[in-house]
Parts: sequence; C-alpha cells; structure tokens
Amino acid sequence: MTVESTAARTPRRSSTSGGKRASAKKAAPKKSTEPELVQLLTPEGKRVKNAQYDEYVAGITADDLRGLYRDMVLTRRFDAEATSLQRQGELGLWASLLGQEAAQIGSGRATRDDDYVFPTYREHGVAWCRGVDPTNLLGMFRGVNNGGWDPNTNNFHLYTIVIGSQTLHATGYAMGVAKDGADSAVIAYFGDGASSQGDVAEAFTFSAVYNAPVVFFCQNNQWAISEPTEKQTRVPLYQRAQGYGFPGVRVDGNDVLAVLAVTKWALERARTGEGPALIEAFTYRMGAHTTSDDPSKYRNDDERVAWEAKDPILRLKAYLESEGHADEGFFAELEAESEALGKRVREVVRAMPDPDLMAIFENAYADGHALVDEERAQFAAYQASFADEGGK
Amino acid sequence: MTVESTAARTPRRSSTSGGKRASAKKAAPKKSTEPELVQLLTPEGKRVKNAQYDEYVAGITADDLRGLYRDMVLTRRFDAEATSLQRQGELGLWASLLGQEAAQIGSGRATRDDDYVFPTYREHGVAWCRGVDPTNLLGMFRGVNNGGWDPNTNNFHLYTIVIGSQTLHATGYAMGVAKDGADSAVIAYFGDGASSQGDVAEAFTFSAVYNAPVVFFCQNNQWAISEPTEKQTRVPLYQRAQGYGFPGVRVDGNDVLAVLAVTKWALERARTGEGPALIEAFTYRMGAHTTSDDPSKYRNDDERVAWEAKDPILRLKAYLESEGHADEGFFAELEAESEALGKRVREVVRAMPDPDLMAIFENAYADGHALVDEERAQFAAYQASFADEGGK
Amino acid sequence: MGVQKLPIAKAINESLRTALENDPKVLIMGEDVGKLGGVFRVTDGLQKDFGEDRVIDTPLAESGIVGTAIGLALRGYRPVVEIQFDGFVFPAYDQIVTQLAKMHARALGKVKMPVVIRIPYGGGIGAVEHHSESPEALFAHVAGLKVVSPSNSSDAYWMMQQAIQSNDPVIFFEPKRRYWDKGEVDKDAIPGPLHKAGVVREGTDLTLAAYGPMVKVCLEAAAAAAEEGKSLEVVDLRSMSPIDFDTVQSSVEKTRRLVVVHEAPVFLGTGAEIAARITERCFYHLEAPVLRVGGYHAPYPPARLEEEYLPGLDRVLDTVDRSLAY
Amino acid sequence: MGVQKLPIAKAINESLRTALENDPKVLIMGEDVGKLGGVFRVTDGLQKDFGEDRVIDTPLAESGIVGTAIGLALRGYRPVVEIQFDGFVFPAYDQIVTQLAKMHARALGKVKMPVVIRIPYGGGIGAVEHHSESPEALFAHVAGLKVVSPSNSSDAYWMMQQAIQSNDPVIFFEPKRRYWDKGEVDKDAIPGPLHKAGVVREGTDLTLAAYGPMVKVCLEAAAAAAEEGKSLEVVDLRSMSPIDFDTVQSSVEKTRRLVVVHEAPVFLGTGAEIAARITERCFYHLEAPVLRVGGYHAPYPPARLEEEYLPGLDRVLDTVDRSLAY
Ligand SMILES: Cc1ncc(C[n+]2csc(CCOP(=O)(O)OP(=O)(O)O)c2C)c(N)n1
Ligand SMILES: Cc1ncc(C[n+]2csc(CCOP(=O)(O)OP(=O)(O)O)c2C)c(N)n1
Ligand SMILES: [Mg+2]
Ligand SMILES: [Mg+2]
Repeated sequence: MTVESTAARTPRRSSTSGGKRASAKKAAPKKSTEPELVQLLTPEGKRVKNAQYDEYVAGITADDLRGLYRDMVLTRRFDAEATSLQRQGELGLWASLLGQEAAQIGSGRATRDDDYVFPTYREHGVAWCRGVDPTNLLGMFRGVNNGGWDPNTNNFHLYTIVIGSQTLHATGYAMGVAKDGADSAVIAYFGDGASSQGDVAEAFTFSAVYNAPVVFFCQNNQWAISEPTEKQTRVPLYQRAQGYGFPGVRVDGNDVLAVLAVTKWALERARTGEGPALIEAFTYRMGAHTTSDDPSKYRNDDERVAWEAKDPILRLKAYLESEGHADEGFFAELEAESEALGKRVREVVRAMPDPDLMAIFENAYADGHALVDEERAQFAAYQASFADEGGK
Repeated sequence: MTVESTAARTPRRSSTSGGKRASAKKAAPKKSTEPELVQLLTPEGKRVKNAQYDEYVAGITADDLRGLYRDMVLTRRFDAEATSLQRQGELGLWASLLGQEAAQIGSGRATRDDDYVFPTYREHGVAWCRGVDPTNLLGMFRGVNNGGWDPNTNNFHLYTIVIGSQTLHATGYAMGVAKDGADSAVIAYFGDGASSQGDVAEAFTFSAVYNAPVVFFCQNNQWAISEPTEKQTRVPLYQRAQGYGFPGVRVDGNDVLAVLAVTKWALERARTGEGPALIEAFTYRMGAHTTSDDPSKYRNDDERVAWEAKDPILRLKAYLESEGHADEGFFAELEAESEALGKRVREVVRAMPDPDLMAIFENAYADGHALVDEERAQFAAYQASFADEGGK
Repeated sequence: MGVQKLPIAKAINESLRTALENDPKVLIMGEDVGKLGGVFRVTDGLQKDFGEDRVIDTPLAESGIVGTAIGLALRGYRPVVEIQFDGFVFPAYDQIVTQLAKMHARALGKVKMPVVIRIPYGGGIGAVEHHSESPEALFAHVAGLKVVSPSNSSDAYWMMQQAIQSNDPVIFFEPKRRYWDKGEVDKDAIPGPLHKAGVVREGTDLTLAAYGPMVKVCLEAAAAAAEEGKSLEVVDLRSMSPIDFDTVQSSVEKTRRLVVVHEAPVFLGTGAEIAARITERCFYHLEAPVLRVGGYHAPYPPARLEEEYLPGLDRVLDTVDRSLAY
Repeated sequence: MGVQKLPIAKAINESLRTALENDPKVLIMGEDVGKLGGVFRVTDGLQKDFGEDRVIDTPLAESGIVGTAIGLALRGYRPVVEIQFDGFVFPAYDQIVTQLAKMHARALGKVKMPVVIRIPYGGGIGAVEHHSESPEALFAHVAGLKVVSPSNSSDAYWMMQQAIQSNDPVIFFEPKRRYWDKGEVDKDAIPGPLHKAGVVREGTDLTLAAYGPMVKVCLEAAAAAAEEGKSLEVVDLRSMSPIDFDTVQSSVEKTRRLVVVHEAPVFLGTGAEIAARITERCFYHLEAPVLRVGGYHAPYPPARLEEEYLPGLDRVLDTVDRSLAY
C-alpha cells in the first residue's frame, strides 16, 4: 500500500532521456498549491464560518475580542520598544515578533493557568499572555542573565535558544502531567526551521508513544534566518504529524481568532487524553531575524509588503469596528496604555543593573562543587587585590 | 485543515469523567488494524496479482527465482554457521538475520552494481547479494577488526552499529550521486527501533529537500531488542514518509518477490529523479537480538511460532515446486552447496589470525598525527621490552 | 538489612529499588530497562514490581530520553536514565551539555535538575565497536555536571543513592567489566560524601590514583609491587567532577610520586587535569613528574587488541618503575 | 596575487574561494551560508559565484549537516561544513566523534574523511547564551580528529587551505572576536606544516602558550611585561590536536616557566594536557609549575560578565607574576 505525498510529483522521465538525472534541484517536486488554512477572520476582517472550530470561540464576548486586540497592540509596542532599546545600545540583541502577534496571542490566550508553556526565544506575546512581566524578558537580551524569571511562577519555561531542544522538555513535562493524573496540557513553540531538528522528531515520537498531553505549536514565519521554508520541507509542515500518528492542522497565523480556536481544540484534546497535536501557524516574520540580521541580503521586500495586507492587528481592528465592538475611546485609551508600557520598559531596562561579578559562580550547581568553591575564592581574592591596589 | 492519523482514536472522554486523565497508557489509541501489505506470494506460496508492482517482476525467469531461493538458503546457512561459531567461542557476538532473508535478498537483488548500500549490522543477506564474501562480515564479530572490507569494492558500506547514523551517510552519498549526474541510487537499511532516532528524521528531511536518490529500507522485524514496535510508533512506520513529502510503502517482508518488486520500483524512482521513498518490510526477527540476548525474558514463543508459518524460504519453495521450477536435483545440489559454504566459513574463521598489535595505531589518521607516532613508538619499545626479557 | 555480599550490578539494582521505594518521584527510563531489565540486568525486576509508569521502556532515541527526562525533572520527577553503552551517549550529548548541565544556572537557581544518567562504560568485555569506551573526560570538562564512578559494590549501592538524592545532574559511570565482581554492601551504613576520594590501600613509595574499573588493576599492581618491596598507596578517586584533589595531595605529600591510571585515552583524559593540578599543589614535594597510564590516541581497537590497549598490570608497574627511577 | 591586508573573516573567505576554484570536489555546506553568506559573512559571495550545487544552504539540523557531509566524503567530495556558533555543534557531536572521527580506522584505511568543520568560537562579542563557548578540548580528546585554530589572517588563509587538503577530518575553530582584525596574507607564500606551533614573540623569562583569540592577549601581556622588564616568549600553538609539544618544550627549556592561556574552562582544558606533558618533558628544567589561565568551571556567563570570565591582560600578568615568584 502506497501513501503518496500530497506534493505535486515530477513525471517520470521518459527512457529516451538516457536515464541520466539532471541536477537534483531541477528534478525536485514543485511546491504544492497551498493547502487550506483554518481561518475565522479574513484579512479584511470579515468573520467566516468554520464547522469544526467555531465552537471553540462560540462564547467569545466583545470584551474578550478587545482583550485580544489589546494584547496584540501592547505586545507590538513592547517589541518595538525593545528593538529601539537595542539600537540605543541598551540591549545586545533583540528577536522581534513583529507580524506574529496573532499566532502568539491567539495561542497564548488559549492556555489555562495550569498549562505549561515551552517557548523559543521569540514568544514575547505568549509570555505576555502568561503574565510574565515583559521587562523580565529583556535580561538575556541585555546580557545580564541567561533567563530572568522563575518558570514555575507563570508556568512559562525559560527561553530556549538551541533550536528544537525545548520540544523534548515539553514532552517530558507532559509525560509528568499524565503521570500525575492532572488534566493540564503543555504547549511547545518552535519555528519552521526547527522542524528539521532531530530533537523535534524525537519529541513527536515520544509524545505519540506515551500519548502525552502536549501541543506542538509551529510558527511557520516562512524564514529561518535567511532560509525559506523550502529548505526545510517540500510539503506543508502540518502534514509532518500524521506520520507520527497524531493530527496536524494549518491555521492562518495572522488570524487571532482562528489561532485561539485551533489551539483550544488541541489543548482540549490533550487534556482529555487524546494526546499530542501539531499546529502550524502560517505567518510571516515581518522584521529581521534579529537586530543582528539584514534581510535585504536574502529576501525581496515585495514579500513583506504583500504580508502587510494580512496584518493581524489591522484585521482584528476592522472586525471590531465593523461589529461596533470598539469605539474611539477604546483605541485612544489603548494608545495611552501603549505609551505608558513603552515608557516603563525603557525605564526599567535603563535601570537594570549589571549582575554582581560573583554571579559567575552562582547556580553553577545546586548542591555545590569543590572546584567552583575553589575558583570562586580565587576570583574573590583576585578582585580584592584590585581594591587593595586602589583599583589597578 | 486537519489531517487525522489513521490510527483508531480514543473517543473523547465525557465531561462527567471529571476531566481527569487516566494514565497515558490507558488513553493511548489502540493499534490500528494492520494496513494492507504489498504481497505477491501468499504464505502458502501462491502468486497473487498486484496492479502496481507486478511490472517490476514481469520478466523474472525460473532461473531468477531459483537464484533468489538459493540466496536465501545460503544466507540462512551462513547465518546458522555464524551462530554456532559464536557458541563455540570463535566469534564474540553474532546478530542473526533468521527470518529476514526475503527482506534482505529481495531488496539486495533489486540493486544494481553501481548503486550503493548502507547497511546496519544485520544485513548479511544484502552483503551476499552485493558480492561481499560472507567471511569478511565475521571479522568485527570475532573482534579482529571494526569493519573488514573495502566499501567501494562492492558499493557496500561498512556495518554501522550506532543506530540510525548510516541513513544520513546514505543521504549525503545520494546527494553526491545527484551532483555527479549519475543515475545510480542509494539504499539505506535500518530497523523499526531506529525509526525513533533523530538522525533518521533528519535523513528524511535532507533527502526530501535535496530530492536525493535514496531509498530508506526499514526492516520492521517487530522488535528492537526487547521493545516491540509499539514503543517506537503508534501508527504503521511506512506512514512516516508522507509527512516528509515522499511515498511510503509497506511490503510483506517475508515475500521475496514482493520485496524485490517494491524495491525495484523505489530504486527506479530514485534513479529517474523522483527522489526518496520509504519501504517498510514487515517481517520478524525469529531469533534472539544477538547471541547475547535472551528473548524468553520479554516475548512469548507463540508469536515466533505464528511467524514460522510465514517463513520466507518455505514460501518460495512451495511456489517453485507448484510451478515446477525446481526439482529434487536442484534442492539436493543446493544442500551440498550449503554444506560447503558452512565448511568454508568455519575454516576461514578458525584460521582468521589475530591482528598485529601495531594495528592499534594503524589508520587512526590518514595523514599521520604526531601524538600517534609518539605513542606508537612507545608502545613498540614497550612490547620489545618483553621480548628482551624473553617474554615476561 | 545488615551486610550482604552482592555483585556490583546487583548492588546498583538494589539501590535503584530502594530509591523507587523511598521516593515516588524516582523514575527509571531507558532502552530495554523494563521487561528485559536492561542488557546487563541492572534494572531486573524493577518494572515488574513498580510498574510501567515508574520503569519506562523508551523509544530508541538517546536525545529524546535525556530531553524528556529534563522535562520530567522540571515537573518534579527524579529520572534515572540508562544509556545502554558508553558509545551510545553521544546522540544525547547536546541535551546533556547544553540543557541538563546549564538549566539550573540559566534559571538563576529556580529549577533543579535531579537527573542521573547511568552509563555502563569501559572495555575488557570483548565487545564490538562502541561498547567499550570511556568518555568521562568529555563530561567532566562541562560545568554543571557531576561525574562519578564506583569501583566496588558498596560504593555502587551508596553512590547511586546519593546520586539520586543529588539536586544536580550526575553522570554515573558504571564499570561494566566489574559488574559481576562481588563485594559487601551494608545498607545500614552511613556513607561518606559522594565526591570524596578514598585511600583503598596505604603505601609510602608512590601513589596510584584511579577510579572505576582501574582501581582493581591498581590494587593488583600494588600487591605485585609489594612483593618486590615497593609500597604503593592506592587512591580510589570515585568522582571525576569534582575531583577530590585534597586526598590526592595528602597522599602525594607523603609518597612524593603519582601515577594516574584510567582506560580513557591519556591525551586530555582526567589524568591530565590531575597531573596539572597536583603538580601545582605539590611542586616542591614531587620527586618525579606525575605519570599517566591510559588508552592511546586511537579509536578503541577491536576486541582482540583490547588487552594491549587497556592499562594492565604490566603497564602500570612499568610506569611505576619509570616514576621510581627519577 | 602578492600580499594583501585582510581581516581574518575575509582571509577565510578567500581561502574557501581558492579551494572552490582549485578543486571541483570542494563543497561549502551549512545554515545560511548561501545567499546570506553566513551570519559572519565568511562565505559571502561564494554561492553567487559557485552556485547552489557547491555552496549549499542546509536544513536546520547539525547532525544532518555533518552526517550528509560524511556521505558526500564517501562519494569523493571534500565538504567544508559551517556550524553557525560554537554552542550549536553539539547536536552534531555524535556524528563527529562516532562516525567522522572513526570511519577511516573502521574501514582499515580504505576510505578517507576529508571533511572540515568550521566553528566560529569563543567569547568577547557580547552575545547571548551558546554563542561564546570554547569546546575545543571536547574534540581534541577524540582520536581521529584534528583540531586547529588560527590567530591571524595569514594563518586563517593558509591553515584553511591545508585543512581542506587534509585527508583527515579537521575541526577548524575560528576566533570570532578576531574576525575583523586585519593582517597580511601572502597568497604566494609557502606555508609551514599545519600542526606546527610558532614562536610569535621571543623572550627569556617565561613562555606564554595560547591559540586563537588568546594569542593577541598574550602578545599584549608580553608587551606590557616588557615595560616592567620581564621578557616573555609567546608561542602560538595553532593546533590543539596534535599539539606541537616540541616547540613548547624548546621554549620552556629556555625560559623554564610556562603559562598556558585559553578561553575554555581550565578544568580539563587543553592547558591540562600541556601542563602534564611539558612537566614530564621538562621536569628538571621547570622552576615553577605550569600555570593555567582560562575560563571558570561555570556555564559561560551572560555578556555583562564575560570580561571577568575571560582571561584578559590582568589575569595573564597576574599569573605570570605568580609563576615568576617561584
Ligand atoms: C541548534 C542550533 N543551530 C543553529 C542556531 C542558530 N539559529 C538561531 S535562530 C535560527 C533560525 C531559526 O528558524 P526558525 O526555527 O524558523 O525560527 P524563527 O527564528 O523563524 O522564529 C538559527 C539557525 C541555533 N540557535 N541552534
Ligand atoms: C544509538 C544507539 N543506541 C543504542 C544501541 C543499542 N542497540 C543495538 S541494536 C538495538 C535495537 C535496534 O533495533 P532495530 O532498529 O529494530 O533493529 P534490529 O536489531 O531489530 O535489526 C539497540 C537498542 C545502539 N546500537 N545505538
Ligand atoms: Mg522561522
Ligand atoms: Mg527491529
């Protein structure tokens, strides 16, 4: 029994071609036409019906919708502030989420307090939903720590930089949730690039075999630094799941409502013992990979411009306005709140002290280590020697 | 858009269950009913038609069939000899292929001379098809070397013990074949257990992205040492391929004709620029994992007995006889040839000398290394010191 | 319970059993650890008695095993992971050095990583490639990990108890060729600290330092040397990270000579660090340079050559003589 | 071509270009090495000029990159692989130590593994976690690999040429914080052997041995010490496997004192091996123990602390003083 991929296949060469293969590149199958996305709001902000997922946003109120809008606006504002703080030298680096607000807020707001989130390094919007103070996120980008919050306070794990690793941590955590008999779920974020890492595949395998309550949330923002998604896969990423025995869904990642609905569906499945699911949120990285990156080296600005028309915030705004769910006053207040957030972030970052030098040795071990003790003492004595010399 | 797995799904719990998840194990989806296998010969040796694959064995002659039979019989004989040589202390270990002869001979005979094969540690039958002298395979199991043949002589790579690694080597090799514009193909063997390794997933990704001419041949012999396939996947393994954008097929691994046909199909695709394919040969490890293993610790003998009825050799024998393709004389001659092979293997192994002590340092590097030179000299002097002492 | 005579493998088995009994958060994970009880039977019977939820057969993927163990630790579990053989730990190396070792520091101490990684290691059992390696230096160099190896049954039992209780990740190297060596285990004893070395034979002329499988070789060498009138002290290091340099130093201040023995290649093996540090600490005491006996800078050889590759009695004694000749 | 003044990054770029021109079997592979030219622009322009078949953007999977490079080498290619940052080499560690390093020996010499793995390494650029590590000892301990690191543009150019010509796998550590340091490159020169150390400053009182990014620090330290009347010799080791102990020994026989400097943690760093071996070779020459300056046994700290973590002028000079005080 053959399972054919859904990719368009190159017709077999006629034998008159001499059987010689041209370069693999030429022979590679064409990208398939884009599969259907789950979408509840069109780019113009029109609500469209979806038989499968409408129920997950059935009870949503105008207040909720304004809340989602506010989350996206504030997240974008925070993100912009961080970018400019990097420009000003207050941060060493920043990884902007610009364009991915709906993917992050929609999924983040689908989680329950007792759920647990494993982010990459770009989930500032999810952190926001989890109640992590955004200024906490800046420590590692400023270089004062490698992770500035207690993961257990908001059930939001530390940012993970090494691509894909956290999907296994999420799976293990979810195995623990199941062992505990709890009905929480776990959600693991990763990127289109990350989908190629062996660790992600192993996470799929473990989660399926143990039927762990984990949702794999892939933000396919079309790029892994300079590499387009074609360098990672020749079929849509959400299809990866089926070969591991769990469902995969592609959702319009710029449609906050659709993301919310699909993520709720997946988390609910996980909670009720149906095991893992993969969500591919189809979105776009509007900015550079990080502030160190220069996308003009590798991508055409046309692409970005085309995606601007699908902006997640404008889309929800259009819907709110057309439904009469928000008035001028709401937008004005939010604008003020944005400014205040920006200001607070700026102030907190600028006041963020450098860590104590001895922090080098802190927390290397939980129970201590003789060599660390020895080196700490030497280091302290060495530092003291400068003080003795009156600062050499 | 949702892609549901083909596994049977557990119904969602009713809300009256309190939303608490029972142990993950209980909630895991049931194993699906077995998917259809590609089969050309029934276990009773009856030829069945297959619209898709018959063409690949259309030209097969009685001679060819007897050849396949002979390959399987001699491979099994060789394997049995190796097992008993291990019992006699002539080998340190042996990994028997008992039961997997059809999977190996069918696929091995599908390859062309210019194709390249990447085995695990159990592909004695494939080695046979490639023309590797079986006694060459025994060096590593005797402990006289870690790989006793030149891979380029028969385009048969060394045995790879670390699970899954060779699938990436095969993929890289296939990328090279494509770059060279050659129309050869590559085939990578691995086991059901190996399917869980990240390396195998990465091999799938690379081969798909570069459309490399490689066939992934998974012998699902139902066990990875003591672990049944359920510990690696909850859906049939051949389905893994579709999520990476290439076809997967499950073939009756005890049907040499079906394996031959399916492998020819896949190799032909690869040669003509259609890229990778995955074949899952559904078979059974009739013996222990290796001579160090004791399967009575973990599996019921009933299972093995049931698989005996599907024996690959008896099946082809029944077909040969029913078609009148082989007579007593053929079987008698083959029996004699088997005995001669066994005898030769025994003699060669017993005469296999221990390696020269200096071999420790040989080939650590191709271009030399100062430290190795130094240590080699020290070692030689140290050995000489015993000689001086007249053998301390 | 009293004192029992147990082989090392069984001592570890009993230690795991005790841990499973005492703490419901302790889990055993690995390939074939369940029904089979591991290829060396170290986990024999545990799944039967504690169930599949506590003693978990995993998919064949070492990165996945360690990566999920990290997640389980984050959830409050204390996983004890088995890597089937030394040569198969490398697929998990990334998760070990990049995640497991650094998580506590990354979280500024807010999370702990009580994960034990058991690795049967070393040669001498006539195995095929990848089944005889000694990669301990590759872990000891990495901050955030602790690395230990018992040499006898009592240590096997107690060090495993302590490793499981540790809030830091411990790489627990088990001397596989000594699995069947018997020794006394007193389950009512009060063990010394996990990372403390022990003087297992006293002597005055030279110190031999070793751990795991080489302790026995060193003891035999000391016995042989005694017949020639040389008094060798043997230190069982027990821990490769941290290394108990104080104990080695005390010994060397007395004997003034040190030979370090391990199966791992000499070049950048743990002996290099011991030589460097003890030379610094005992510069005016040493009458000879610290000498090292270990594997060569070549891939572990096929079984028929391993006797020559591994440090044995003769090579140790030869090196002792070289040291004494200074 | 004559002599050009080039930054290290550009010298490597030109060396890769030369190799691509001279040998059609040379390939460049890695994440973002194509259009982007790598995150440090080391492969800038190469894909444009040599095409996507020679300069290959790979999926984001380091084990896959190295594993397929091995396969390409088996097919007769000479892949030059880029690992984007030091901290991301570990997913490939298994393929490197278990396959790449051992394949030639496993095949009894029948196959060769001419694969270069380029790794921008070390700290000092204010980066986030995993972007500043110095894992060279973890490769140098492994037989079958060669490990080198240039400290200047000329070496960057020529050592890369030689690494690509090598029939053994070479781990090529590029001192990322020196990428923009300029130096002269003579493309018509006849380079010395790849694994030979060089005395880059002569002196009589003490030898400083370093490689990669620390050579500059040592040269500065020597200059500063000279003002205080101390004459330091600086050896640029260039190769960590093999290490050119002969050159270090000659130097130490003259100066009688040695300090080894590297960014990697001291514990089991390459300095340990150098200390152990030079002590053995120069036991009667050394007036002080070999001292080491390097990273601490703690995860690489956040950027705001790296100046204190990394060996700098003060710590080197302090250690020089400690040595001279013996
Ligand atoms: C193992 C590893 N390799 C390489 C990198 C360098 N790197 C950082 S982000 C990135 C691209 C990630 O792309 P994707 O997964 O799509 O996430 P995105 O950045 O688009 O959110 C790369 C290659 C890394 N962090 N980890
Ligand atoms: C990376 C790695 N982990 C563990 C092992 C130990 N081991 C050897 S064979 C094996 C089971 C392999 O099962 P499978 O892939 O189904 O192949 P089979 O032995 O059934 O042919 C295991 C766990 C190994 N060789 N490599
Ligand atoms: Mg991306
Ligand atoms: Mg199997």
